[in-house]
Amino acid sequence: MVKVFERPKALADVPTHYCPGCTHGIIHRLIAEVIDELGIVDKTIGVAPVGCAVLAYNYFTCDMQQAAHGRAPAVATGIKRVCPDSAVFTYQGDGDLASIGCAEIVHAAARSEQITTIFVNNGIYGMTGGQMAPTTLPGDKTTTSPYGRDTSKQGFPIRISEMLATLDGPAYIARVSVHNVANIVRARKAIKKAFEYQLAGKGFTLVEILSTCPTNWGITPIEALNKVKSEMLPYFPLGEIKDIEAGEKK
Amino acid sequence: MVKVFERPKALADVPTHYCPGCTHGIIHRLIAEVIDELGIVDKTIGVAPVGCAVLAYNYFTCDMQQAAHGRAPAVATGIKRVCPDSAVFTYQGDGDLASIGCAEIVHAAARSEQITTIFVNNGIYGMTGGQMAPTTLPGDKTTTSPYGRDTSKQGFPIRISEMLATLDGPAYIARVSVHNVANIVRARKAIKKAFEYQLAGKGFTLVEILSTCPTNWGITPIEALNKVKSEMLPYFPLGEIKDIEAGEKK
Amino acid sequence: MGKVTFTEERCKGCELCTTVCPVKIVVMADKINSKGFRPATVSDMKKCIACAACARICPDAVIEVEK
Amino acid sequence: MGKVTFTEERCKGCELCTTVCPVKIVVMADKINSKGFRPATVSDMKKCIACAACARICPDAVIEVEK
Amino acid sequence: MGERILMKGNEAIGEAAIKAGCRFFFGYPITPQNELPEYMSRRMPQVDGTFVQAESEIAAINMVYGAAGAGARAMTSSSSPGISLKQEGISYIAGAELPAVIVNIVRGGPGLGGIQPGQGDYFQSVKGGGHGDYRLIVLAPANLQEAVDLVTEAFDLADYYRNPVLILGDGLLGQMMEPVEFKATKLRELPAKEWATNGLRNHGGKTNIINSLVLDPHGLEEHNIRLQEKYARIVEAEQKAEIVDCDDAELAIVAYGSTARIAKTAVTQLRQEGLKVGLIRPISLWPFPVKDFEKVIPTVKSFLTVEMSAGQMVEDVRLTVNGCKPVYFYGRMGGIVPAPEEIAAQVREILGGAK
Amino acid sequence: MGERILMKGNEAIGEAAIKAGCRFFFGYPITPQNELPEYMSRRMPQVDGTFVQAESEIAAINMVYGAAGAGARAMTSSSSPGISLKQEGISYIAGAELPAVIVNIVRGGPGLGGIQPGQGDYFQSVKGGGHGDYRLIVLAPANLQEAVDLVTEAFDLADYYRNPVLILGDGLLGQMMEPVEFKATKLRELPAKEWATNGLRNHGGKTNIINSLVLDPHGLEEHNIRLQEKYARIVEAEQKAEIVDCDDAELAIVAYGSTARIAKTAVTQLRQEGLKVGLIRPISLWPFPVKDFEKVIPTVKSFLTVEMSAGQMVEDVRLTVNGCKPVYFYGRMGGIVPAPEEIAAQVREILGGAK
Amino acid sequence: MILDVIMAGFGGQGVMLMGQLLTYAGMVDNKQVSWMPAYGPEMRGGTANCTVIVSDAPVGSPVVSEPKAVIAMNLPSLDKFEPLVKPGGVLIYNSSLIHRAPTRTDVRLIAIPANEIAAELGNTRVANMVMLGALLAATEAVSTSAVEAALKKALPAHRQDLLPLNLEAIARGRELVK
Amino acid sequence: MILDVIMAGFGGQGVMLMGQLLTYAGMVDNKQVSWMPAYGPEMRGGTANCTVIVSDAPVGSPVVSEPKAVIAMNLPSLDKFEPLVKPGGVLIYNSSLIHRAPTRTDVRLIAIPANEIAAELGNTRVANMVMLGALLAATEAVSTSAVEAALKKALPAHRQDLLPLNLEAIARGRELVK
Ligand SMILES: Cc1ncc(C[n+]2csc(CCOP(=O)(O)OP(=O)(O)O)c2C)c(N)n1
Ligand SMILES: Cc1ncc(C[n+]2csc(CCOP(=O)(O)OP(=O)(O)O)c2C)c(N)n1
Ligand code: SF4
Ligand code: SF4
Ligand code: SF4
Ligand code: SF4
Ligand code: SF4
Ligand code: SF4
Ligand SMILES: [Mg+2]
Ligand SMILES: [Mg+2]
Repeated sequence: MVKVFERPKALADVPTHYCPGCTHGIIHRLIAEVIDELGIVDKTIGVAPVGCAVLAYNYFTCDMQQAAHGRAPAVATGIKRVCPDSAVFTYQGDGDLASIGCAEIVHAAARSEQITTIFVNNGIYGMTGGQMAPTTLPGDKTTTSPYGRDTSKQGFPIRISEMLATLDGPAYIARVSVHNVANIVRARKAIKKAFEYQLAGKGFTLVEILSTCPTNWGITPIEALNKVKSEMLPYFPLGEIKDIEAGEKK
Repeated sequence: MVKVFERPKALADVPTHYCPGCTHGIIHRLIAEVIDELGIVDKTIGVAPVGCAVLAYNYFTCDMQQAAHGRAPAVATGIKRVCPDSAVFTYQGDGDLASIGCAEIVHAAARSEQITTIFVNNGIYGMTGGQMAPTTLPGDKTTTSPYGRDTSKQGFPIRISEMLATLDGPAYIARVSVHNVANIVRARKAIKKAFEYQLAGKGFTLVEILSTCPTNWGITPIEALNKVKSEMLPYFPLGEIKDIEAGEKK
Repeated sequence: MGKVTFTEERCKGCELCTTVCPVKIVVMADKINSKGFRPATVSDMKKCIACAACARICPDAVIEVEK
Repeated sequence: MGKVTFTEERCKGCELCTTVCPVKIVVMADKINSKGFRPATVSDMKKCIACAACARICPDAVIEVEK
Repeated sequence: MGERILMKGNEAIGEAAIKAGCRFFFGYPITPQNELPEYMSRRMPQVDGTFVQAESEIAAINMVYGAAGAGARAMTSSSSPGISLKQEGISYIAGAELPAVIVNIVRGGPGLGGIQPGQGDYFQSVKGGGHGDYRLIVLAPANLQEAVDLVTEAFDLADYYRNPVLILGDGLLGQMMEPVEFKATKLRELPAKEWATNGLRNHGGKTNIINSLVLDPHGLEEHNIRLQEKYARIVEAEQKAEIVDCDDAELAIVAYGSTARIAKTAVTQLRQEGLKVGLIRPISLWPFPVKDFEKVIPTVKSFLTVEMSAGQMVEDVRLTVNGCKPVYFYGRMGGIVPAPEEIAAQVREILGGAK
Repeated sequence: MGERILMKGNEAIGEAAIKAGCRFFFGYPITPQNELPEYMSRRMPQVDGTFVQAESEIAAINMVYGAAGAGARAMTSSSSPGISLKQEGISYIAGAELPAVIVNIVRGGPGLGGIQPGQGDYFQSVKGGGHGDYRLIVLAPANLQEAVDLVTEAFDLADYYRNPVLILGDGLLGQMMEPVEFKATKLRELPAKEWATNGLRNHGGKTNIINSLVLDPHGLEEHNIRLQEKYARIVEAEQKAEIVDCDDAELAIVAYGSTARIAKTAVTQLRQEGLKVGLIRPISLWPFPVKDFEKVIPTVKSFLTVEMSAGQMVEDVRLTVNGCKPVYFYGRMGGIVPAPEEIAAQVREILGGAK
Repeated sequence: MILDVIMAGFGGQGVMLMGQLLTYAGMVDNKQVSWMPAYGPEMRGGTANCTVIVSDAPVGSPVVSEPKAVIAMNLPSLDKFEPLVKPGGVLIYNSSLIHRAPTRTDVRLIAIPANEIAAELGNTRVANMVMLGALLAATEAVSTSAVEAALKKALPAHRQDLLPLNLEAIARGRELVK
Repeated sequence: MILDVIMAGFGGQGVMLMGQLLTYAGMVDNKQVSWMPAYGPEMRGGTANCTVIVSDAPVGSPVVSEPKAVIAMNLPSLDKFEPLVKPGGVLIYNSSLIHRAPTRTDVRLIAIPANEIAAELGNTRVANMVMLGALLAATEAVSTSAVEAALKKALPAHRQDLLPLNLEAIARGRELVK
């Protein structure tokens, strides 16, 4: 018998602390698969955020740094400038990247920093117990939008990928999802392309991944995948939003 | 004889510290003219940035706050939430708004904070003596891009107006210029529209104004206006970039 | 014919794998693992077509697939 | 016929006003004000059409225009 | 009011702020203070107040600057790393002399550290984590009732002196539940906010300016001298401490906040053993309660400072005792809360050694 | 090397860093340190180094974290408000034990303050403006030659102890020109950076992790204990001070940085008048040069601390003198640089009063 | 000190609420009380616990290292907290879910088949109340009327009909200890 | 102390460079030297000034409140710095641009028509060198050869042809004082 599917080597052989059914786990595995496939584990340096993925430094077998909340792109800039031949990636949640770290991601993108950002958009602050994120959908209840996100006081969700795509710096920006197997396969392709572009020195790359937080959404993992499909997708359309090899797409 | 043109009342009757020919002065006057015309000096609160316009609090006759570098939109948020019936504006340079204050402006826009931002884009850090700004044109020499801005290391200029226009929050975003009289008149109209939208509660408004820095550009004021026209306009196209009353334009 | 192996102790019982099997053989077991979760298992291995859908959606890399 | 008045002490001699006058009567004076700048002035007021272009471009609100 | 309500610390602080008339809260999530912004997000809309989840702690403190400058009672809260981010803003608020209340529910540091209770931010709070010569009034409640009372007091002090006030709590205080009572207190006449930038129409047409920039060094020195004079008035008038059983004490434990309530248990145990031990509990960390120390220094033979840190407040104790008596230190770090027994053991060792 | 070159302070610091092997500079403009990033933007490309103008001081310090974590000699600089913004990042760097050099060219505060020289950031520098129990090694040069020498030393100390080092200058030091000489010095064997995250291929395949999070409080306490042990080693080994004319001194002026060079002129003047006055100039502000003080405390009768602040280092002087001798203070603020005559006058008054 | 107790169990077993009820009851009885949760980022999915103190004197530390009583709703909780009970104290464990016997000999051991009794009462969610009943019987820390008052307060307006069920559960727990 | 001097003028008059030259010359002469600019956000358009110290002993404060010498290149500078000159010191002012006489009687006053002399030499930009020459003659702070060395160093490679002109200007300044 041959192995059709096995745990990637770049994923450390330890259990994770993620809640049951949390798609952070899928995304971790996809990154590890890409690192394995490209054979770059010995020259990859990952940057863990502050967020549920803060312990990501325990889950990848490449070198890792843990960054201050929102500052992963700056930390990655420091690393990449020192190690220009490495593959440097940041792994960031929507609170981390779109809220407190907004300036850092915009400027890493504008500088066309040669890094890959994996942006895990689950529309909530998972780690701190379910507060509103910049990407929380209008009307959604969270612990800091207890009456539902009121856009007149609490603003509108930010579409980070579209926003960054207005810049000249990024080489590749895609929004993908992991709510079913077909999309997981597509997500993996996007991550791979992002790493390949980085290795080819094409510029800044970012893959936004729609993800779940069953715990703080207060629903089951299966229901959570359905919510991604039925509620998040309409607001956050999937696709390659910028690809310098292909011109702008939508 | 009748007065065809006189110093607006909202502009304090004091000399400014701006260099000869610096268009910060024109922009100040336009804001004051709009405040006069709308008759709102007694309910306007302005926020001065850190930048050459730091002393703006001395130049307007309305109430003023001086904000930490880049944080004017947050300060304005605080003011506006306390005084919802007032007209609150921030006056910010490109270093202040597009660099250190990038998160604050994105989020004020996303929240659709009911304020008006006057964004003075002169492509340089005027106050600190001519360092590179996020809007410095590729190839331009500044004291921190002494060999000319190298986009491969120092990134690409950010088009703030286009970037913010991807958000659902803003009601009005326009880019204008003050390099000649016709454009000065247009700039005034845009500022007025922004204030009117704010007063009508339509949402966040921003007017980006291309401006000069003869001192740090190292050219005469007249040459500086020409540089705006010939070099900045191609990179920063003028127009109403977002107007919720009219749909998106370009 | 395929063969799937579960690292049962790592399973968190999220049930996602049960939703994607084209031949509907991934089910929840009738036991609790040492972490207190009800792990997933395969009801009828012979039917497995080794498509790896279950493995791909598992957030905890619990599943290995052979053919 | 228009009339333009310069608050001469506020003029910084930037010369911007001299570039916009449709009748080309705004010129730099042959003196230095107390701030050390050469102020602008009007060479032939009779020609002024009170268009206020000079006033509009002046960064220092030096110019008032009457008609 | 008058009723005792069982509340979580973070929520009790929030409710106390609302009772004190605070209608503007700007915050950002961070453990272990999350229940405070969460509570405000529920309560503020009910009282016509404003809750804004800012994009960051920096934005939050600058929103407080704007709101306080416009004349409102405004507040923000965070925990250690988030408070570090606010340092520039705090220095601005102090420089511009704005009244505001800041809550720090301290966790273990440095860096990302941990999320269990800590007291490692004492230096940052009382010496100035930000730049320049400024002072925060720093109040450290030891239980929830005191937290509630001090929040009220904090808003009054802030308005009275036009100075930011920091409530220094910790994860223990933030997370625990205790009964509290919301009392209506009024200690001072507060000046009208004639300086507020809320539009000329609201203050007689004179332009108001909120600012901390003074380019002329002589002007800036004068501004600083005025600030220092104000700080001297605060030092004179606002020292607060609790002294327990110090009259005949051979040794006084010095502790603040959660550590102090544990130390109190230790004192009770030690007294039962017949050891003459007292407690000095600074309530105002700045101004440091020097006057209270002066009362006990003549009679107490030694001091043991206990902190959940490597030793920070102990410096102020040493400065106050100024070499007259030995000052010992016992600290736990990383989120470890010392047990009463541990503290008692330290005391026994010192007293044993002293005999 | 060996040649004396006339340079501006900010530029001399930059060149010294480059000579020390620093190839990564991340900065953001702010007066009065602008010439430092500007110099780096010119020089780094010439030496195959990297200059990045970060989007903010926060980004800059976090770039330093990343670069230092990857094993490079990295540096950032700013002035007071910008340094306040870096406090979270500094706490992280200290917590993750990364070697890095940070330069603060202090100006007048608080808030936006002014841009003339100040020393109001002493507390922030030595007590920890960030959260948690951590320490920076803080070095305060009094002239440009010393600035150059201390920058070299700073990089070595940082690497040796895996600890951030802060160079505390001020606008005077940053803006003035003096001749400097770049000497090749090598005081210590430095350990290899086996912990650097520069890719497994560069360090034998074991995963390296740069981190300051320890969720288990016992683990975090252990981490803190290790840090404190390191700090104790630094306190033991790295105190630096200059003592001038203290042998027979009735009064010793205590001053650091620019103020110390002015105080030195005052000492010369006073000695000419026949007054027995000396100077203690702390060079390492943390660790505070307690050992040097101990040498003079037995004989010197009183101390006068002079600072461009409302009185910050004077607390460490008091802690060191511990009540044995009177400690006086004289300070100017807002960017005013005290003149030697002013300082001399203070001394005369004290000595007159003492007689 | 009248009582300090650690209550522990799975996330959904209602240990936090049980603790708050006891705390509130103590308050009704005019005692000094405190409730302290164990908090952490890993609380989800894992076990939850809280510490309650009911006392005559002001509460010192709201966390205790040697509680007089422990309620263990599941095995991990028993494993973790059994060693901590103060000698002479009481350890109450949920024998419906815990199939190993505690090994301590210096404390009072009380096995309560809480889930089964709750199921008998028709609602497995009141297992925590059964345990609380046992604790009340074993320690007499607070009065019955205070618990009733606390329960009334804790139940939202539209759930007041659950009051009898909860009181019944507490009573059943009590009985098993007498 | 050999000399402390404040040099002041309009932005374009080269006072900063003049100060640096003197400083460099002092260094060549193996003196202790320092140069300190007045810096501020308003420097543009306004006046510029710097303080130079040449000394035998290490330089204390690089800023001085009572300089031994002042060079005033324009009227605002004279207005600002005339009062500061130390009694017995020297005040050198540019009589080409300054048409009022200084009022101090306790210092040596030297009027230098710097712009006119520079114009005579064919380049108004060397007015600063004329003033420097006057200062050197009045104070003898540094040697002529040191100034020459400093000038060589200061002029960029493609401007070394300006050396004679600058030396000439200095010489003319010197002459006016002798
Ligand atoms: C400076 C700072 N502010 C706030 C926090 C608290 N904090 C930790 S994680 C987090 C947000 C996590 O949300 P997100 O980035 O969306 O990640 P998720 O957990 O949802 O994956 C916050 C605010 C912190 N650690 N540091
Ligand atoms: C936190 C902080 N960082 C840096 C500075 C220094 N600083 C003052 S103004 C300025 C930039 C000014 O540029 P811009 O915003 O473009 O305004 P301009 O002067 O060009 O109008 C900077 C970096 C500061 N005062 N505070
Ligand atoms: S809290 Fe949400 S995002 Fe975090 S691990 Fe749990 S499910 Fe995932
Ligand atoms: S420095 Fe530039 S932006 Fe600033 S006032 Fe002068 S010309 Fe204007
Ligand atoms: S590999 Fe495919 S067929 Fe086999 S169990 Fe998994 S999902 Fe079902
Ligand atoms: S998807 Fe994985 S973790 Fe979830 S039930 Fe299936 S095997 Fe278990
Ligand atoms: S008003 Fe018009 S015509 Fe008259 S001087 Fe000005 S620009 Fe010329
Ligand atoms: S535009 Fe104004 S400041 Fe400029 S020269 Fe004309 S009048 Fe003077
Ligand atoms: Mg999230
Ligand atoms: Mg600018």
